[in-house]
Amino acid sequence: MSDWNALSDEAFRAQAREYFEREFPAEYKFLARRMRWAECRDWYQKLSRKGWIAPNWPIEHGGMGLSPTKLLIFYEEIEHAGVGRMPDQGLTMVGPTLIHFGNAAQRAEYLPKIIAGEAVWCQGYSEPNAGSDLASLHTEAVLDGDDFVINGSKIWTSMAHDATHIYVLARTDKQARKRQEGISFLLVDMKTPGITLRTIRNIAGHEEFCQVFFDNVRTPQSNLVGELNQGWTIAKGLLGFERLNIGSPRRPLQAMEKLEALATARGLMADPAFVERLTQLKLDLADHNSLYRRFVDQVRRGESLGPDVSMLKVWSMDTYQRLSELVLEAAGEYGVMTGDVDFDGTAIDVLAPFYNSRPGTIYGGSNEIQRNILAKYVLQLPS
Amino acid sequence: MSDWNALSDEAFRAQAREYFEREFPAEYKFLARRMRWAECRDWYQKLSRKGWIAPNWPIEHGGMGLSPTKLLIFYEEIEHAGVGRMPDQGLTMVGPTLIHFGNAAQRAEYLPKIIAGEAVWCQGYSEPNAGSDLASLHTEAVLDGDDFVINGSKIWTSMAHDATHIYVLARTDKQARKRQEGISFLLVDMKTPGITLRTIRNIAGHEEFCQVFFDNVRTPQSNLVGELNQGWTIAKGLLGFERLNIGSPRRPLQAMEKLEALATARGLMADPAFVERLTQLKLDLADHNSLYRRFVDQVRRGESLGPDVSMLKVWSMDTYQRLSELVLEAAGEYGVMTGDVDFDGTAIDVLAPFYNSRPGTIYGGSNEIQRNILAKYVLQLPS
Amino acid sequence: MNQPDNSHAELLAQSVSAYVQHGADLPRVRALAQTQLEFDPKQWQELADLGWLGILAPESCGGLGLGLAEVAIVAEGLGRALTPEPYTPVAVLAAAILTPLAGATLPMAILNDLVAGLATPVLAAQEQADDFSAQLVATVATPQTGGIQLDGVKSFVVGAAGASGFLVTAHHEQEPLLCWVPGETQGCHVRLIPLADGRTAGEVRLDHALVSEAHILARGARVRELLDRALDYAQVITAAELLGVLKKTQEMSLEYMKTRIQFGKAIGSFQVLQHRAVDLLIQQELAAAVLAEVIQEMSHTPMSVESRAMAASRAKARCADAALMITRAAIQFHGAIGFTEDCDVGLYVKRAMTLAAYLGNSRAHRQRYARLAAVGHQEAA
Amino acid sequence: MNQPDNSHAELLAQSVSAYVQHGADLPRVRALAQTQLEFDPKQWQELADLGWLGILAPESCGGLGLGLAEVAIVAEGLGRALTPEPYTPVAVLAAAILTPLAGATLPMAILNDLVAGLATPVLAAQEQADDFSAQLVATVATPQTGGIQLDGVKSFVVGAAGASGFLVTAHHEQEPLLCWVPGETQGCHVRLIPLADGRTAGEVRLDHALVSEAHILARGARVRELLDRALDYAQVITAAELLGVLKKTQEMSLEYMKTRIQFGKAIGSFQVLQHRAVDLLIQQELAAAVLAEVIQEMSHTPMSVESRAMAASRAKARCADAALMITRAAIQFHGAIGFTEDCDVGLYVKRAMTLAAYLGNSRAHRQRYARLAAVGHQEAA
Repeated sequence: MSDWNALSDEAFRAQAREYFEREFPAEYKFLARRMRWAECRDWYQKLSRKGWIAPNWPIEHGGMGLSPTKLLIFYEEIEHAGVGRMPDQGLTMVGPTLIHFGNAAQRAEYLPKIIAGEAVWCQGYSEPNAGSDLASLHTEAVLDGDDFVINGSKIWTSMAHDATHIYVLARTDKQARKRQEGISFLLVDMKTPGITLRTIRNIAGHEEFCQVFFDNVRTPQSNLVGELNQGWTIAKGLLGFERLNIGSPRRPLQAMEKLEALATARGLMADPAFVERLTQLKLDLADHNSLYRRFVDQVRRGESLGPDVSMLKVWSMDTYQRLSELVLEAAGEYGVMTGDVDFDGTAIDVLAPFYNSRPGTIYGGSNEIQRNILAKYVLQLPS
Repeated sequence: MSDWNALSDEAFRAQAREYFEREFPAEYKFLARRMRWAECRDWYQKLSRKGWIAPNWPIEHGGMGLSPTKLLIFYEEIEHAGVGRMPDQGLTMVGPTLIHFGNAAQRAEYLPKIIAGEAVWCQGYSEPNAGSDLASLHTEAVLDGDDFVINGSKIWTSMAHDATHIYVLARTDKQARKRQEGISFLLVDMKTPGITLRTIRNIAGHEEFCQVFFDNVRTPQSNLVGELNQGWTIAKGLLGFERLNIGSPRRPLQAMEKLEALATARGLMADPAFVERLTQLKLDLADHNSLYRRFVDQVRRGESLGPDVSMLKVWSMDTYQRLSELVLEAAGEYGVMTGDVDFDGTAIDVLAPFYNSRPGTIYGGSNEIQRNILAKYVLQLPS
Repeated sequence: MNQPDNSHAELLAQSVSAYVQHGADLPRVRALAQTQLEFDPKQWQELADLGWLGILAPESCGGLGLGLAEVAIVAEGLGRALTPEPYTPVAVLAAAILTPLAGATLPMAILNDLVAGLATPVLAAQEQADDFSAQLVATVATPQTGGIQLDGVKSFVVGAAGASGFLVTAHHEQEPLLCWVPGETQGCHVRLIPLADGRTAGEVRLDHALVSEAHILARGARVRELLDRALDYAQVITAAELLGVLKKTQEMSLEYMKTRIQFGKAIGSFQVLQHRAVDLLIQQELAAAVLAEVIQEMSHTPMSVESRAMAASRAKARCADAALMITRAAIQFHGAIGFTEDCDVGLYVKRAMTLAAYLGNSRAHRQRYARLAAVGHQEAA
Repeated sequence: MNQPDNSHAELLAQSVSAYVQHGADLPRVRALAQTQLEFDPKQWQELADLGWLGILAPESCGGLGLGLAEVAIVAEGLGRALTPEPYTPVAVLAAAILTPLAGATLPMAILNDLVAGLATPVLAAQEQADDFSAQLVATVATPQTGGIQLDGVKSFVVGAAGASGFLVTAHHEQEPLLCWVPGETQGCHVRLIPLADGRTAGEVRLDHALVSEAHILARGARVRELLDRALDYAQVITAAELLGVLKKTQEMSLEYMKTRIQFGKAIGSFQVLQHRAVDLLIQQELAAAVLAEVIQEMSHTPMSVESRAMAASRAKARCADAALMITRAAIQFHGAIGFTEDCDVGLYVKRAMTLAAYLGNSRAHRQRYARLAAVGHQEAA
């Protein structure tokens, strides 16, 4: 394992660029949808073997331990090369959670499997009709011998049809005084009997989400993360990681790559009115990077994330949407053609950023909810 | 009195342009602040003699009875010639109110004086600390013999220091069940003993507002408009006129005139990025005209204005502010110089639209309040 | 153009309302990606039977000889109903080109068939992206024994999937021509490109396509005049379709906001969502006001070519922007459900997008408006 | 530039905080329109005594020889305090020009006096509006008996009201010169133009202004280098001042929102106002993050002239936009009271405006950024 942080930024960028461009399978470059596990397993494991699968994890757990600046370079090069989005819940959510809240046995069991690509995780949070009101959950888990027995259903579970494991928030004390109390955080193997799936097509026609049904699903007590009935604390900690992840500049960067390619292909870089708007967005993204580095630095120093991390998510997803809308506008009549459109030899799926950027203001707590959180906990405005 | 509506639009525009450009005193053209009565009395009375002082009033009361299209042309030419804003509460508020809610004696007494410029009105609505919560008013009027005796104070009264009369909302029944009940609408001569004034300088340093104090001020019962304790109904009707007035394209037009003059003087019309933004605002204004005509037509057909007129005010003042902000941006380093700035022979006060456009989103019920009204009464959203 | 006849307008509004209520188009639209049935002959015949295809066409061709106001009522309804058939391309754009030519035999015959639902002529004039005025004509017309040979490629031909033939622009030496090219003409190849809303745009390739001399419908400066007028009409009526789309979407959002409960309250009680809905209401009302005024102006006021184009651009730009804003916001209002294929909102989002791009997006229309305004400004100065 | 010394930074932060708390500048600023005392020698001496004028200047001139990070701490505080004195023009812009020249006698003497508060040199380079890089130099330097004669007009000289003299750019034949022109030089006329915040910008007219040969501080390409670096510094430090202005204003708004009651509730409980305040918070945090990063880069990373300019533009553009947004919103949050002269908000609005325009507004900086990015792009390709 190298100390990537010791390299100069330029050298690190050059290595990453060269590697991604050479090694990432051409047929999946700039894919309009998220990659299916079958499509990306090889790539995942190749990255894993190179030691590059977990850029944000500490080195002792198999990560790269990158500094904020290096991490941003890494992301920029991933997007520059058009590397597709893999099922990444294990890397962005479960891993950091187990590192912070799990016990030694859980870390030993699960972290290496995530690094190796042997376990693919999905998130069992939202429930039908609950929307952003996460604490209203009804799925329940009852201790029966050494197992929890789970009943209920989760929805909007991204890529559950490719997952080997799911982490679930379930109600373990129905008598709790407040809705946030009496919830526990459980790990579940997707092969457990009693789990069934229904896939849900998204607006772009892709099977991205699932509803996951739990019918007397048993998971051993050892899969309880943290204390019984204290799951909300973990979920909140996890939300910090989620917001940092959704708040990273990766997705806007992806759209910016497309926008610049499109603008170049359509000769828009000679149009001052377009360049003005592009520049505003470029600065929005550059400044987003600066703010992101601040939060990544905080995590890297071992500090926990406060409610202020919500601002990253709000800005990231708003910027992403604004970028995707300018892509469509810049594409003009091409902006309504589905699939790859050929612009003098450059193939661009102009609709993909538009569709892909829509859910970001909804999931992980809608941007409205994030603003409520910021108003209450950061600005301390009265309710 | 001519039937101006019988003229072609072009002929009417030509007449108005020629007249305003020739007759309006050059020293007051494009004045940065509202005109004081001493400055505009002659002009007011000249317009009155020509029959042009009340473009929106019915002909039978001394108005021009203009069609919506003609009215817009009239306003456009006023702004094109840089005619200053006179104390206009009599024309825009009191007149229409008395026509709708006043009795014959009140109409006979007050309307001709407004037309002749013998009475200058101001508005006694807001009270200290009440803000947009108009119904919270504390000023009270008690019937004593044939007079109401008024005690209390009104604030943010524009140009009260030039007014000969004030219309006042006062509480006449303190036992009323709801805050909106027990309020009456009274007319008061400003020379009445017991009235004192304090002027308030605005952000631009101009004496625009006043606080008006009432200390046992007597006004005859005949100055009660409408029924006793029913003033809220009149106030609401009046708010419709106010919103139509503030919602007219006059003020944004004023800023657009400056913006175009500035852009021409600074060579910005050759900058496609600027032209793109200018065009968006031009269309925002043109489309505003279309919407405004719809409401003016409604008034002209004798229909009363519903809560939907609030949308005109919101759009008008938002557009005005956006225009004023582009003026500053387009002025660059000149955009922070006070007073008239010379742009190769064209003198433009670039800061004036900025300052003048600020209160429009606050007074007459802030834009936030207008949106609340629209949500509740037009969209019928739950509260 | 006739004076507006309120009885016509009322009758039309009633039949349109009945059609929309019936709601038969939505399931068809949802299935488009599978069925490719954007042009359903049965459905088209229904439109013909309702008399809607002939609103602009003269009575001599079986039409109603009415104007933009009436055709806009239908278009707004079809926007609401999300009807995928090419109403505007055929019954407005093609009909408006053919109507002034209806004195001649062939145009009259095509119009007759158009009104009856038997012919679906579609304009194939544009050759380059975003050249929605179809100024650029590289397509060549060469006189040959037996007629005129056409060579060139026409793009962004919306409605091509159901077209019985094409109104094609071409040049012979310096002279512009407008020709009728039946779909079955040898050398006329249509490639369909799928669009976001499940419909298609055609690329019409003319490869030594030979039509008889009699198929030349117009030539010279007349071609430009016909095109300009018809394109302005089609832009305005597309704006009307967009108005239907956006009004219906806003209704769906408001309905959802009143019934969807979160944190124990209807989400429509949250002030932030209320104000957003209000800002969209203002956009809706601006769009409606502009469209009504532009139709009024174009129907009753003598207008220069430039003023007419500016008016059309104003309507298209506002209605397109309002529709995009309202449909995108509808996804957010609906939350996760709004992002699923099952939710109707997505269908409206996509239709708004294709209509907004059709015949020039709002940016292109603002640019045209600015260009024409600058010319007007110089002339006035 | 030295490594950042946290002890220095902490001490500075403490003294700045004490200065801001004292709050003596606000009444002065409010009275500016009457007093015209934007440069109060007593106040200036206090800044000198605090050591703040000499942060950038070398120790050999009595300065601290520190960097942007430390000077930004002071500037942010002065932004908060609304201090009208020309701190950035003198202690950053002029000091950054003079520091690399401090080996020579005259610059060292001026710097010495600057640090002590005895001299207030101000750059007079710009000749045309919005040419904030001062590229254009029509001012002519002509050798004469007894020295160099300068003729030309310099505009937008912020700080001219209190200037003891000017750092003037001029051309002799093709060669650029940088000259020291003491304020009392015959033929040096200053006209003050009032700005929105009660301060002034000077127009410096040089009419046969004669200075000795020894007053030529630099010549040739060195002049451009000195100017570019110092202007970038001054832009970044103006951004820091803006950050102080915007943070203080946001605090005032939040405080008001928590205490002002309407309809029986604190207005800060209304969701629409909460979300607006949050969006402004995000702008504030973006501004702070960008500024911190840019200062870090400019202090510790070897940068090309282009990268340095891009970094400076990024900081200035974001801080200016954030400050304008936050101060304008503050008027709305405060309601009618926010629109009165009596309310402090207006003072912050106006200072934000003048600082945002000083050395290029955000639009100008975005344009410079785009221009330099395009050049970088081409070189990389």
